[in-house]
Amino acid sequence: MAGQADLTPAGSVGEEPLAVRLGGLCLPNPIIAASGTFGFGPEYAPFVRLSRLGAVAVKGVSLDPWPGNPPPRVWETPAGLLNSIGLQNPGVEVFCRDDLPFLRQAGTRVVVNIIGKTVEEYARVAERLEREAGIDALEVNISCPNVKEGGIAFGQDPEHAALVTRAVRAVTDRPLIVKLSPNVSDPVAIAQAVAEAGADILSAINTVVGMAIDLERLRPALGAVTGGLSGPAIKPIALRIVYEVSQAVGIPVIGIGGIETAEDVLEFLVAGASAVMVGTVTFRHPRRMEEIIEALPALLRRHGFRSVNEAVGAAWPGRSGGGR
Amino acid sequence: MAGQADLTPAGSVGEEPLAVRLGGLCLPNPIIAASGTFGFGPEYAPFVRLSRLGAVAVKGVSLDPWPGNPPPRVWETPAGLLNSIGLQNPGVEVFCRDDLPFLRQAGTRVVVNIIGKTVEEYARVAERLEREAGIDALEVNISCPNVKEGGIAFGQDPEHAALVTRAVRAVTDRPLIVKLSPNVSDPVAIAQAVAEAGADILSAINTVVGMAIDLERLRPALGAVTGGLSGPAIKPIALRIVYEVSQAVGIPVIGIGGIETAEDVLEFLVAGASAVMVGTVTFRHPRRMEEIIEALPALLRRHGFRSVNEAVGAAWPGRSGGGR
Amino acid sequence: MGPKALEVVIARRELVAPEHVELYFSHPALKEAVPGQFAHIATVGTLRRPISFSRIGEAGEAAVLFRVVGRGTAWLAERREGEVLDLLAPLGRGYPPPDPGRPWCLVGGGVGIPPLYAALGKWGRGMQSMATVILGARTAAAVLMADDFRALGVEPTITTDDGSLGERGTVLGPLRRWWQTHPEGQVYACGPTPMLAAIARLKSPGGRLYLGMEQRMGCGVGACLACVVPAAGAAMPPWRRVCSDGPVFAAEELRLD
Amino acid sequence: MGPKALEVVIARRELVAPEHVELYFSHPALKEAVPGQFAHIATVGTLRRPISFSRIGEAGEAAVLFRVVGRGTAWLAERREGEVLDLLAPLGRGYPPPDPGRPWCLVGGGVGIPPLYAALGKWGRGMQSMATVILGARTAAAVLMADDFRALGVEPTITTDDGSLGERGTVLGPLRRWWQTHPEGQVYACGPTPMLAAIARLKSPGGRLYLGMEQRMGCGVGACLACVVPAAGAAMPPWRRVCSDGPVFAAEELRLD
Ligand SMILES: Cc1cc2nc3c(=O)[nH]c(=O)nc-3n(C[C@H](O)[C@H](O)[C@H](O)COP(=O)(O)OP(=O)(O)OC[C@H]3O[C@@H](n4cnc5c(N)ncnc54)[C@H](O)[C@@H]3O)c2cc1C
Ligand SMILES: Cc1cc2nc3c(=O)[nH]c(=O)nc-3n(C[C@H](O)[C@H](O)[C@H](O)COP(=O)(O)OP(=O)(O)OC[C@H]3O[C@@H](n4cnc5c(N)ncnc54)[C@H](O)[C@@H]3O)c2cc1C
Ligand SMILES: Cc1cc2nc3c(=O)[nH]c(=O)nc-3n(C[C@H](O)[C@H](O)[C@H](O)COP(=O)(O)O)c2cc1C
Ligand SMILES: Cc1cc2nc3c(=O)[nH]c(=O)nc-3n(C[C@H](O)[C@H](O)[C@H](O)COP(=O)(O)O)c2cc1C
Ligand code: FES
Ligand code: FES
Repeated sequence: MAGQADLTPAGSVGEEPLAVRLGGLCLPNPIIAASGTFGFGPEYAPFVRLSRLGAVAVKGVSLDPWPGNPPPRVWETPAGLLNSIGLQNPGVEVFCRDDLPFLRQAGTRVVVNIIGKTVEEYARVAERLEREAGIDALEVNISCPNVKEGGIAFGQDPEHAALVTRAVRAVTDRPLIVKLSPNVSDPVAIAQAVAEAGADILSAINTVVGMAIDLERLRPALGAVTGGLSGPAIKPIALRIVYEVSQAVGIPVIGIGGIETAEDVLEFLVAGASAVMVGTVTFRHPRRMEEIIEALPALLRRHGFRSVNEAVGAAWPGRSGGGR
Repeated sequence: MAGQADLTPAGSVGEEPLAVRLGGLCLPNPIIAASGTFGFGPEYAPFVRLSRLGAVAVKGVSLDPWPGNPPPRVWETPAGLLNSIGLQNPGVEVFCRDDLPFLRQAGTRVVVNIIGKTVEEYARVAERLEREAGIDALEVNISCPNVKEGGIAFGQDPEHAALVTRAVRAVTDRPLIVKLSPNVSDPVAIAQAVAEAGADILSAINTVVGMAIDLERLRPALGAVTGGLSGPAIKPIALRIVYEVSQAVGIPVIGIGGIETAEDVLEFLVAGASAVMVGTVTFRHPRRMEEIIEALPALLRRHGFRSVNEAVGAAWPGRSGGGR
Repeated sequence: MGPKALEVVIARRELVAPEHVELYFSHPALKEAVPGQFAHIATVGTLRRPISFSRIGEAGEAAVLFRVVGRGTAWLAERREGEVLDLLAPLGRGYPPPDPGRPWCLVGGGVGIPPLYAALGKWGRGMQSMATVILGARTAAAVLMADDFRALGVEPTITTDDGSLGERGTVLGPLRRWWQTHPEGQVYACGPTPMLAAIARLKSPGGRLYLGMEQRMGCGVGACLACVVPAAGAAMPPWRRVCSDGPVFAAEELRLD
Repeated sequence: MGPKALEVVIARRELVAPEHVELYFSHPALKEAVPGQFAHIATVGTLRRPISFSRIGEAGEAAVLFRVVGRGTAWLAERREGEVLDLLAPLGRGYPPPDPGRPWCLVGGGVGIPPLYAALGKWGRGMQSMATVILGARTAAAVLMADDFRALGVEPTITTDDGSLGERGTVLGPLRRWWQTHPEGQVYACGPTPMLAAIARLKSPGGRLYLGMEQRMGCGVGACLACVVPAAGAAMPPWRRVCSDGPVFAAEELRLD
């Protein structure tokens, strides 16, 4: 609970009930568009007021362009979605030239999600972004395969995860988020390694590895065979990781996974998240993030909380369970 | 694919399209009631003809009685169920005295699921069961915490999993199933270790660790805080593990996780399962296993398969994708 | 005959109080249902919902009366006459037939009231003296089935937390007084667990007390061990299953603290 | 104006063929919809379903015509007049307005036919000569909108796989003949991807060919990169998005093997 004090900016209570401060990252509200589900910003602009969102996390950006996987790249599952986009992106240079300018003037907070296949690649993407204004935080996606070490994902091993974190930390003073993979035996060990290596904030969780069968073709449904499971199906998995990790580390945690309603957000907050990211539900309900932001103040009050900050970790052992 | 030859008993095709042979375990059909969801047999007897099922896997049995966890022990989640029963059971002695006699005369195949907190406990449960007739296979649940090694589950580490498997193998010649946990970084490594240690069959998957928040009480919903997620929500996770493990090991795999329909069963078969276990859906639809058994022959035919055995692994790379 | 998977047609639907609906149906398999037993009803979601019988007739007529608290009961409250319900029923162990010679008191809170009404309906006429009925609720509008009890010839004693009907307070006041005058009496209670625990603490040594318990359920038939409540004594495992050992327990069977 | 989140009321519902339903509605935001654009429709499940406009009127009247293939379209087929649909629309890049001086041929297979009807409805009258329409289907009952085309003054050439109506075979036969006599012609095609690939192989060098593509979609608005098809040339990443770069592409933009 060491991190708890950090999360409560003096005087914020009652004035800005939705405002949150995650280490050095200050947001008007805790609702962040999740990486990969919100493009680079303009795609959803016809439907969503970007300035209303707590922040926008862009699609993962790598040093060179990545092709991603062959289609089909999505498949519906019970209360969920499998995707195998494969981190397609045009590379950091094109991102800075074509996409950042729009984001800079959109009036929102910008989180750039970065990816790489070697430790050096991650660092070089971060380095390149240092030259750009209008970026509020970096989010390091450690679910990428480490090509130098036989392809095991960086996020599946505490040491690899720490290596990436240290390398990015060395080149940036921006708030540094590291995004945890759920596909591990011990998420807390990864979280602790990454926090020690200099992460300011954790986000959890990325998608859960899964697959589907297309019975029409009697083949794996996705072009890439396996994919990442998201949506309400994974909410219990995400809540458990947020609950355990947030108690084990002294830094704020952003909760992600299957959030569809303001109630879901409150569940993540009381489990220990200081903010949340919202992904898959946007595909069906582009305005849902704004609706959640609108509903949250009354919901907090109904449960006896005067602010988001008060709710954070209210379900932890030893906490009173809220203001009631 | 080495195991594939094993799975096709000569002459079975066309005669008994649903019959399967998993190593030494012969079943009239591939539908097995999953451990923990079907009690010790008599509970569902008013609703289900036990003799129609491929087999019944009983609730996990330990050396001494286990108390299990404080209630609440179940919680609904989107397309899923969290449970924290905590392996409550009366111990192997009471099981043999009170429960086995019913199962022996029920006309079904009996799989006894065994649990322990040390390697020795697993072995001693298996040893005790050697003295009893009417048991068709043992299923070793390696999701239990290893109390001697700081509580990490046996199933989360290849060496621990192999130790348990070897210890049980040493005391029984019965078909030996080892049930894999999905809560690991590398399920294939566990599967290979267990197969090498003498397992005849693998079953996959056990539940996925998760939790829920009760917003009324602002507390973890389950008495034990975390629990195991089952039901359709985890089907994509299970399919991926079955697909990868069945190709990596030379022994048959029983698929488990979110099966609700005959189509779900076929998905697991073509992904590489040689049989399946059906759990959570029974709570809502006690007759569903029988309905699946009734629907399966026509479904197999519609997809061009003359038998269950022909469908096994049809979606693997290099396979034709079935008889069409 | 035992429990069965049943499809029943809703013969009647009644809004009995705000947020409280009673659905009537009948099926020959329900002829032998015992008050205190329940139906495990398929609604929405992964699990069925357990609801006690509020009425049990001799020809298999039955009803369930429930409060809308979440998704499942909301769905159930929208069902209309002629629609089909999918039940597992009758499940569990109901109340034992009362000893006709002993004074009998039925104490119910909220949606714990309906199974007690079923008990009085089935056994009331066979008793040597009229039963005492004590009904508690948060507020007047939530007092259930008072007129049904009256139709059986009993004027219920009513308590409400807010004093909007009957005595202000809980059922504990009237029950304490009853037990003082009927120390050998038999009490059938049903309601929220804290209320039942408090009732158990009041029990007179010579009396009998049967409690209708609630717990979150999985299977409803005794297979999954979800629905446990703490057992009295040194039993190991130290639990009883509400769905199949109960829902009705003699107070001595449980640890209620 | 661009795409919007719309709630539209179903004004009319028609079963146009076995398993094929057309739903009519209108909304001012649809005034500017272009044939080939689509609506992303909330049904059941995690994702919306993309369906092309089958009709586009000048005052925002529109329709979608779809085949029931799974859960989402089954749900949609059960909607009735007066019910509300939740759309994101109009989405994507539709067909370009045809060159009025060039011969024009519309080639559709199955549920690829409706957007071509919308195209003829919008641009047919402005052409210097009557368009040629070639409609393919598995069997007679699945030939869609033939009478609608006739009402616009065009007698469609029909092919069926089983020969139950028109020429036996696929649209490729009539199209090959058309292109031989109209080598500079412009062809608007829509249908299953293998059919479109075959059509692209027939293309005469001097002609123009626009293809309405399908792919499994996530967002429908260009954000998720789910809906890609292979791009021609050396583009990196080597894909185009069906939802926002398409669904209509000039044949030269794609790699169709
Ligand atoms: C033996 C028994 C008899 C009951 N009889 C009645 C009755 O006659 N009338 C009545 O109104 N209610 C009764 N209940 C309570 C009733 O089961 C719940 O109100 C109902 O399950 C709520 O479902 P929901 O989907 O609306 O609520 P949700 O909160 O959305 O349900 C989520 C899950 O929790 C379970 N749950 C929620 N509340 C309870 C509860 N109090 N007890 C057990 N499980 C719960 C649900 O079954 C479901 O699995 C009884 C419960 C038990 C155990
Ligand atoms: C741009 C575009 C325009 C389309 N226009 C029409 C039309 O005018 N009329 C018509 O009948 N159909 C059209 N389709 C196909 C239509 O989208 C699918 O038939 C529909 O999504 C099937 O949904 P379902 O839930 O019934 O099927 P299910 O198979 O249960 O759907 C499961 C998932 O797969 C997706 N899916 C299934 N088939 C297709 C497909 N062929 N293309 C894309 N996604 C698919 C669904 O959207 C859903 O996400 C179009 C598709 C695209 C991409
Ligand atoms: C289509 C899709 C693409 C995604 N791409 C990325 C990505 O590029 N980088 C990343 O860190 N996470 C990515 N994610 C994961 C999401 O950011 C999020 O962690 C996950 O979807 C769980 O949240 P949800 O259930 O709200 O969708 C992607 C998810 C989806 C569905
Ligand atoms: C209530 C409950 C109790 C369970 N108990 C056991 C158990 O004792 N031993 C075991 O190996 N698996 C146990 N499981 C796991 C199931 O056997 C099965 O692996 C899992 O539920 C996934 O299948 P399903 O989605 O069909 O339920 C239990 C599952 C549930 C829901
Ligand atoms: S609900 Fe399964 S044992 Fe009671
Ligand atoms: S469907 Fe998301 S980019 Fe096309």
